[in-house]
Amino acid sequence: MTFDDYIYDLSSPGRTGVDLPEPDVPETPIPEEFLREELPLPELSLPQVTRHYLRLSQKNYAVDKGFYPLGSCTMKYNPKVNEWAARLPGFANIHPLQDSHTVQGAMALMYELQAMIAEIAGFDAVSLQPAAGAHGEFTGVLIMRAAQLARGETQRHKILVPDSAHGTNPASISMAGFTAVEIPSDRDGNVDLDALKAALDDEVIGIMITNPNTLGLFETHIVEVCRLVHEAGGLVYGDGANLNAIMGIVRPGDLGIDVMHFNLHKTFSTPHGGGGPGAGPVGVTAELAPYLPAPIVALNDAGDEYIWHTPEKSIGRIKSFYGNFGVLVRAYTYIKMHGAEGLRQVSETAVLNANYLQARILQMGDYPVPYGHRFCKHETIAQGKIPGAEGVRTLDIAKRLIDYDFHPPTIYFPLIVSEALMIEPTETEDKETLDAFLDALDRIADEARENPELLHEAPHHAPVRRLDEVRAARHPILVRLPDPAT
Amino acid sequence: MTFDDYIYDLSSPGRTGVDLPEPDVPETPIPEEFLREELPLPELSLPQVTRHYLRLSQKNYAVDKGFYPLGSCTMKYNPKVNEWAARLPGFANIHPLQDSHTVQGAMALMYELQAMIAEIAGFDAVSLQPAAGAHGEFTGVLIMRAAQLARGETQRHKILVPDSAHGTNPASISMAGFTAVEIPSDRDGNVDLDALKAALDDEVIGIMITNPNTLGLFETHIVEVCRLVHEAGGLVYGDGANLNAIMGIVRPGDLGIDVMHFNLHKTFSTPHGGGGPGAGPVGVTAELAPYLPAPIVALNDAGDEYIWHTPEKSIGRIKSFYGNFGVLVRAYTYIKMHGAEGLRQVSETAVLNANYLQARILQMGDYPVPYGHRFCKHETIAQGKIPGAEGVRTLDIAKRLIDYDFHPPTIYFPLIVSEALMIEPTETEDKETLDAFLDALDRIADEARENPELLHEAPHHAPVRRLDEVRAARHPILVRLPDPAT
Amino acid sequence: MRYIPITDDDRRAMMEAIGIKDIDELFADVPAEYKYPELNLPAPMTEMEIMRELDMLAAENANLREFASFLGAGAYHHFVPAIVDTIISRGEFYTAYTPYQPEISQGTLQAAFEYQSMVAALTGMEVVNASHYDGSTAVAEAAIMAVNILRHKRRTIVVSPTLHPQYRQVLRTYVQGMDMKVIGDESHENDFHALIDLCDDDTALVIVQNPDFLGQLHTPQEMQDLADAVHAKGALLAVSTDPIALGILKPPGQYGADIVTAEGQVLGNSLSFGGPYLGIFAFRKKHVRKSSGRLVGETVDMEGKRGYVLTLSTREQHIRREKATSNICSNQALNALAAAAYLAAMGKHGLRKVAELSWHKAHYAAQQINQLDGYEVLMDKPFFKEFVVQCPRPVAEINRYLLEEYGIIGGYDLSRDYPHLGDAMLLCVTEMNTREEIDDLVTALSEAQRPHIHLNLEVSL
Amino acid sequence: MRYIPITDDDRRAMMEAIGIKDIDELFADVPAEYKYPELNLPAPMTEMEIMRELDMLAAENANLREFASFLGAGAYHHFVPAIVDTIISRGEFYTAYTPYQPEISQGTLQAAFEYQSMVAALTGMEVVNASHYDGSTAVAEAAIMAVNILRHKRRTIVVSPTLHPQYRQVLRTYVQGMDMKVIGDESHENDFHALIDLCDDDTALVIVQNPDFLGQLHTPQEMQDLADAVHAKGALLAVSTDPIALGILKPPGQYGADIVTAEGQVLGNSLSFGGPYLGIFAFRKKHVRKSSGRLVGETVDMEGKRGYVLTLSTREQHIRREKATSNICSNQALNALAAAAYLAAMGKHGLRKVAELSWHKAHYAAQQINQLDGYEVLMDKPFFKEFVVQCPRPVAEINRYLLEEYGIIGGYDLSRDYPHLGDAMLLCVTEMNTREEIDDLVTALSEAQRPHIHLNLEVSL
Ligand SMILES: Cc1ncc(COP(=O)(O)O)c(C=O)c1O
Ligand SMILES: Cc1ncc(COP(=O)(O)O)c(C=O)c1O
Repeated sequence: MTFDDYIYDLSSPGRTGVDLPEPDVPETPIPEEFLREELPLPELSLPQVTRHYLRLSQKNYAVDKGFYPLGSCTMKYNPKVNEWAARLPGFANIHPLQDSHTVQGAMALMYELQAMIAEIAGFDAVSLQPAAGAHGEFTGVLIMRAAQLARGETQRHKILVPDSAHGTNPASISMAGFTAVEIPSDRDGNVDLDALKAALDDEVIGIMITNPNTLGLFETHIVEVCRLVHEAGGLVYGDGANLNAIMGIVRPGDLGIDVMHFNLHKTFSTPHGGGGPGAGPVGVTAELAPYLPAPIVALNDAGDEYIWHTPEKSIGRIKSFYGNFGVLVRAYTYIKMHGAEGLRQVSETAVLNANYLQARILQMGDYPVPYGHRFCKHETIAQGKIPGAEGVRTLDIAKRLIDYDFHPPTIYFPLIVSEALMIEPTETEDKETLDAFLDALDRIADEARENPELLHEAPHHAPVRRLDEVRAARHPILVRLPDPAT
Repeated sequence: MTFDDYIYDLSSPGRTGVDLPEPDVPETPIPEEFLREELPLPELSLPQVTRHYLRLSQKNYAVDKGFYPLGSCTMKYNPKVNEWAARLPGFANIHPLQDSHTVQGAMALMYELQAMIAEIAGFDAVSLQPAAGAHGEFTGVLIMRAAQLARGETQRHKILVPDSAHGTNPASISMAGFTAVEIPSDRDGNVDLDALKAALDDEVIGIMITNPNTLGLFETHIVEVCRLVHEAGGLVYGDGANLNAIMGIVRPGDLGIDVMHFNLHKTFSTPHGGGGPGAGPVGVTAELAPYLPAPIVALNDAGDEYIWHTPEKSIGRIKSFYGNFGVLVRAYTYIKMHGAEGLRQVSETAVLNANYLQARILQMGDYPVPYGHRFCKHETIAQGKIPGAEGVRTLDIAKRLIDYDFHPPTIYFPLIVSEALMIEPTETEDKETLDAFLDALDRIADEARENPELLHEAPHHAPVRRLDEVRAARHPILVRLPDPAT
Repeated sequence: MRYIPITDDDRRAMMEAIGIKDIDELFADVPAEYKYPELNLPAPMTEMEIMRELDMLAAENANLREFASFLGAGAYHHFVPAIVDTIISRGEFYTAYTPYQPEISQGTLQAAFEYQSMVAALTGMEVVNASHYDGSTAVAEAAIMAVNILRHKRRTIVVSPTLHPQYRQVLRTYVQGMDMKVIGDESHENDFHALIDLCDDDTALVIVQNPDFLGQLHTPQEMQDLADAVHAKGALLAVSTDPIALGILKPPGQYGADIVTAEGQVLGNSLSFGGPYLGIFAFRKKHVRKSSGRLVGETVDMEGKRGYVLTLSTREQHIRREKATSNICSNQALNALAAAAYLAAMGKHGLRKVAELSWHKAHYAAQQINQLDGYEVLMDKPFFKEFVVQCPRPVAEINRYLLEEYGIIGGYDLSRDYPHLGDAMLLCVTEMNTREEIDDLVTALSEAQRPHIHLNLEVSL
Repeated sequence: MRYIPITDDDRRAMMEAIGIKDIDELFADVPAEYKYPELNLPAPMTEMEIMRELDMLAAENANLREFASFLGAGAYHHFVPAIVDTIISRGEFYTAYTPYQPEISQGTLQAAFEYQSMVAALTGMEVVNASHYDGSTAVAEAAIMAVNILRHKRRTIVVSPTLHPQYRQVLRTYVQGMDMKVIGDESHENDFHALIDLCDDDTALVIVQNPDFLGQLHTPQEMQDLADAVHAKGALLAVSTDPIALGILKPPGQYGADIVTAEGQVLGNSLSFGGPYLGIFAFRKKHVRKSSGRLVGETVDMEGKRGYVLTLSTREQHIRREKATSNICSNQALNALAAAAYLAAMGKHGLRKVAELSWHKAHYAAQQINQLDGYEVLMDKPFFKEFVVQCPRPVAEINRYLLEEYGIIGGYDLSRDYPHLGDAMLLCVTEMNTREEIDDLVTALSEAQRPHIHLNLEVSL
């Protein structure tokens, strides 16, 4: 089919998709020396462009298409009113450097969003600038260090991270110039308190902790953890990726967390976009507020105008302008539509759905649930170790789920659970869907025992069959341009 | 898969997609006697609704997906800027009964569109009110009759229609209360002049003629036809469905046509919407202008304000308000983007594409082209009579084209060509696509000879296999509601 | 250029394949004296330029996202959730044609079938077609269908004076060439009893509206009595209704209607200055073969899998030509899809809520206005979301005041269609009107009645 | 409620399956003293209500569809054809996650691969990653990458003073915890020669911008000379550029850049008050294993059919954790898709035209302004679409006049970042500015210089 072609293969010399007007001003010659000879972009018609992307899009799975229980990613429904909101000309077509008098509506929205996030999570101040969760982590780590440097504690350089942590946590620590020190988890999936105590010394900047953690479990000793870290002069960073489990249930700030990022693209329903854009605002205690990246939105003294404010000891600017505003508009819309009661219902339902899956998987008996003795929060972890089907791996199970028209769960993460299947249903799924997914797991377990080849060769019903990832990495083809001769 | 379900099967008691606010006014009780007991609508969540329609949509073929050479339908590309335009709040959110002072922008657009359509086709006045082509035909027929009645010619009641005409032509005549009289076509696909002369008498209101006609051919004797009809006291109705072939080439009004409708959803790129909405404005000569349906947009005497105007002898109102305004906005956008030169290029290319297909099909030799001795205009007619594959019918060929990822042409129309395949490529297709389509035709001819079963059972690669239409008509199931008990 | 992908090289190659040297050869059959007219059209604009122009044209209109409005009279400002536009904006839906090839049109077909079913549920009828142009042409086609059902032996249509005035005009336009009569609306006093009295051997159909054009409601009992009387006279009954009202009110299918029509714009379609809208058309199953319009039916494919097809097409123009039940071809399919998406998204609870909110707000507004000096709300019958207010001065003047001083778009001026009501306006209140807007309206009306108020003729937007 | 489909019956059944009587049991591990805080949030709003509120909030901003603007300085008002939003609005694209399961993510993956290829073509580089957060973080990550490439043996970054001031701030924020130095922009007089002189054994990377922040262009020869000199010192060269300019200008890949970064917003992304934007990041193939960010590679499936996968992930945090080349995870995938759709739709001819129009219009504006009394355009170097105007009075005052009297959003006030330029503004002109707007600007500027003009502090929108 012509339509499945690579974009350059559709090109033909002389075609244009979009015409532009002729200059309405006298022309000024462009000095020869600056000019490029070739501009090897494709030449397509708009009908071609339209069909190309429509056909590509149909090769994607998406939340708008079906169940996407990707653990740690909170693939909830993305409300369409969010999209409408972000495209309002008064939001989409304003320049970040306009005089603040001309953008008071946008600044009001940001101001209120700062306040709402602070309230939901129990912090005193919020910066909306970070562009994603990892960016928020990095920001938070810089804030922690800046605060300690201000106290003169130059010797601190280590940050503790539970072994269940998301990869961005240690990576953010390194990127900020510090040393990540891994802390093991105990049998119940909590941070091992003894190991923590042993690791705490005056070189420790603090801990980065995810709660509920990436095992889907509430850190039972979270208050104790915070207390211990604080006693050692450290600070507690909370990875807020899992906030969807605890809104209206408990506020991380109340538990002793000092600084935390929020993934608006998880908890607050902004779309993931195939890998972004997200937004990773950071909330902090009053003590850390002066270190937030600049600028944030403040009210002037008279209380009648929004202004840009640089916190006194700001770590600086973490990206240009003010953050992913279009994403902020969507999150604002979502939070305002929910209110306190609605957000609590979100979390309660997300946790109910996850525990329902966990309970039924336990009953099924085909997939070990390593922490099945505890209630989980927003996600549960099973293992792709089907009794009687030893040759079958989690990867096979995941690929086979595709044939049942589901997106597979997150696999092989967290690293401390072997053959992990990390399942996060979110609150926007209905029971019929959860039941159908459980059915599929059940049938796949039978298939694994009876016909393992079926799984090894899965998916059978997808736009392509299993892809050769090794080849891609060994001989990377990262760009394909037409031969300049042609 | 749960998602392919029928909408009521997704319903579960207590679900709501959209919440509404509580009343902000004191409530007024609704008298018991008015209240319905049951409201058997489905109860769904928004995620369900989203997925249901996304999945349904993916089962459609569409111009945005690929080649859709449906003869007589002008399935050209639907520009996305049209969609943007129609959704501007100043167009989408205005009420038709607002004071005309508050909708001058919308009226200006309509005024200019009336003028542009008149100019393109050579008429003196245009009404934008009819909602589709057939609606325009009906309007036109009423206008013709009204004009003759005004002349006192009460005896006229017959309208001539070439046998190649679209079904709406005779249907519109009957619906208006008149008698359709069929005129045969000659060997060259033109109206048979002798038959026409024989049929013309003082009972004839006029003729409805399509030019280029539905054989894709320009009526060679069109000027003569108009003259003959006029001489007999009749009027000439032009079916403008095929205007895409002649913009900037010739103006129907110049040829002697008195009244004509335009399918904005064909020629002027407004989307077909899966069967509507369209728009079928009607253009008329100065003589017929007083009969146009009311209201039309006029300039006031001072020339500074748009007003609603009722033509003096108007046949009346043909639908509520002013026509399918949202469709008019799209057509306006398209025409303004093309101008005189652009429209001519559209027609020249549409005709070039059709003749290219015709020439190549003739060369191929597998599909007879009954009027292949003439150049066609925007479309060409082949026949599904593959030499050496007598058991294969046009329907089989059409269904097999689906397997090649093309939408089939119009089939079994016009009625005067047996086993017709009516192919209209339009100007928005590229040569690569035309060539791929020709290839498919070629391969299908081979398949038809070698493996006719393959065609009889086609399509093989579609969301469903060939459907039982007889069963649907014999035992019609037109509605399916859940059992009231459940 | 624009949307044309044929390059110069392509053109050359294609001309060669055709065997021509010049495109003009393809147009040899066009009379030379008329060929290549100079079209006097504005110079072509690029997408960038047209967007700017359209932005400006659109900004010249007072739109209802910026202005409070109390206009109804056949086109209504109801809430449209964002999901509706998301759905109808899918290229697969809006750039498809009529689903003549069912195997690759199951999206359109199933959605249409679901539309038929949901609207059947809403109206209480057995069959619903997949759309007419709008509420007015649905009424006109109902008249033609009734005459067909009664084998052309009865040719008079009796219409209520409270059927939408434009619908009555359209009906008369439609039947002007046929040997048919339209009576009943000569006098504004023609109530149901008078209409029944008008019925005779020639009466094919009685058409009433409920809630009627003036917003008033007839009780289900009155409606049933009407239906019984009409049927006793050998005629059929068509009811034009408001689909939103059916969120709470007993549907016409439950009180004897043979045909139910409605303006479906209210179900998820934007106001869009009067179109495209949606003609809803429902009827009893026994009349299906005489019915106009497209029908989608359920069937199975070769492998027994459920699927949907256009069916009973032998009634339609493309098969039956001059004997077809109607000439309709393109209809309002995408608007019907919007309605289906709307009904699916709102569901049972949402639609009920919309109806209740409209009811409560309209009644609150009516009560407040009725207390104003100089204004009187006509309340001899219950009403739904619209009601008539008799005013102390011409409605045009009052509306001008509302717009200029309060940015409020007032009600529909009834003086032309219903002169017997004097200076009267038809006000419409829906869930989209906040209490604040209503209170502003009341204040504005009370001010507008004072004759000393100066009125500017110019409206500045 | 809202987007939650679990009904009361479902909830009961599920609780039973779990074996709990109350949802609270699921939260038994949450410290009781902190449980169920009263959140002081605004009352929930329905979709209908929030749409109204958002409409009002948005209307409080002066948007560029209504106001002419000459603001640039890192965010640009370029034309976005409607097709771009059509594409990125497809649910299959925007509601997908990172394509971890390639078999059902070929849409995202192929589109990203095509983005990589088209941006490689545009920049003249060999590899492009599938996005950073924006132009500023791309610069910061370039610095980190250079240090990694040079195995941490060199730790000084030399930056030009005409690199975007915010980018320099972000760079400093990023490296504050590392043992790294950022120098070069202390003096506004540090031209290329000065920067080269600053390079020593510790210099890892030199970062310059071209066209630079003040709009000025360095010739390909100057750039090549710089590259050669930098390389001779054992350091790498990063160039931050404007993708639109590359529609006509020789790309950095052709004059020796090792890393090319850019703000990709200009490629089909709306201004959106500063984000989400697109960090473009391109580099030489030999550095690929030290590079940050996501990469899509071509491969084949089991049946030999071409397909695309995320590749070289061993550089990334989810595999390599603390040893990763960057912490980036979510990036700006959808903005990259918009850029790809934009490049595909504009194509070779369209992008060139956009660049030419910007050039011609900017130069026309500069010439007109330069003729005004009191204003002087700095033109010591050629410029692309931005240029510096020295003004007769503070820029803030002039801008206020432009806005109030002409509805024009003026240029960027340089007085804070480049005080040595005095009262200077950076004006930006693109294809979106009509000649009429430019002429209005010129008129307005000429009026604004007259000191007697009264200035209101309040802006009314
Ligand atoms: C637990 C956790 N932390 C951090 C992140 C990083 O967030 P982002 O992708 O927004 O950078 C993720 C994302 O998957 C996560 O799941
Ligand atoms: C030749 C011709 N005439 C009339 C019509 C009817 O137009 P519409 O579908 O807009 O009513 C068509 C539509 O296919 C047509 O092809």
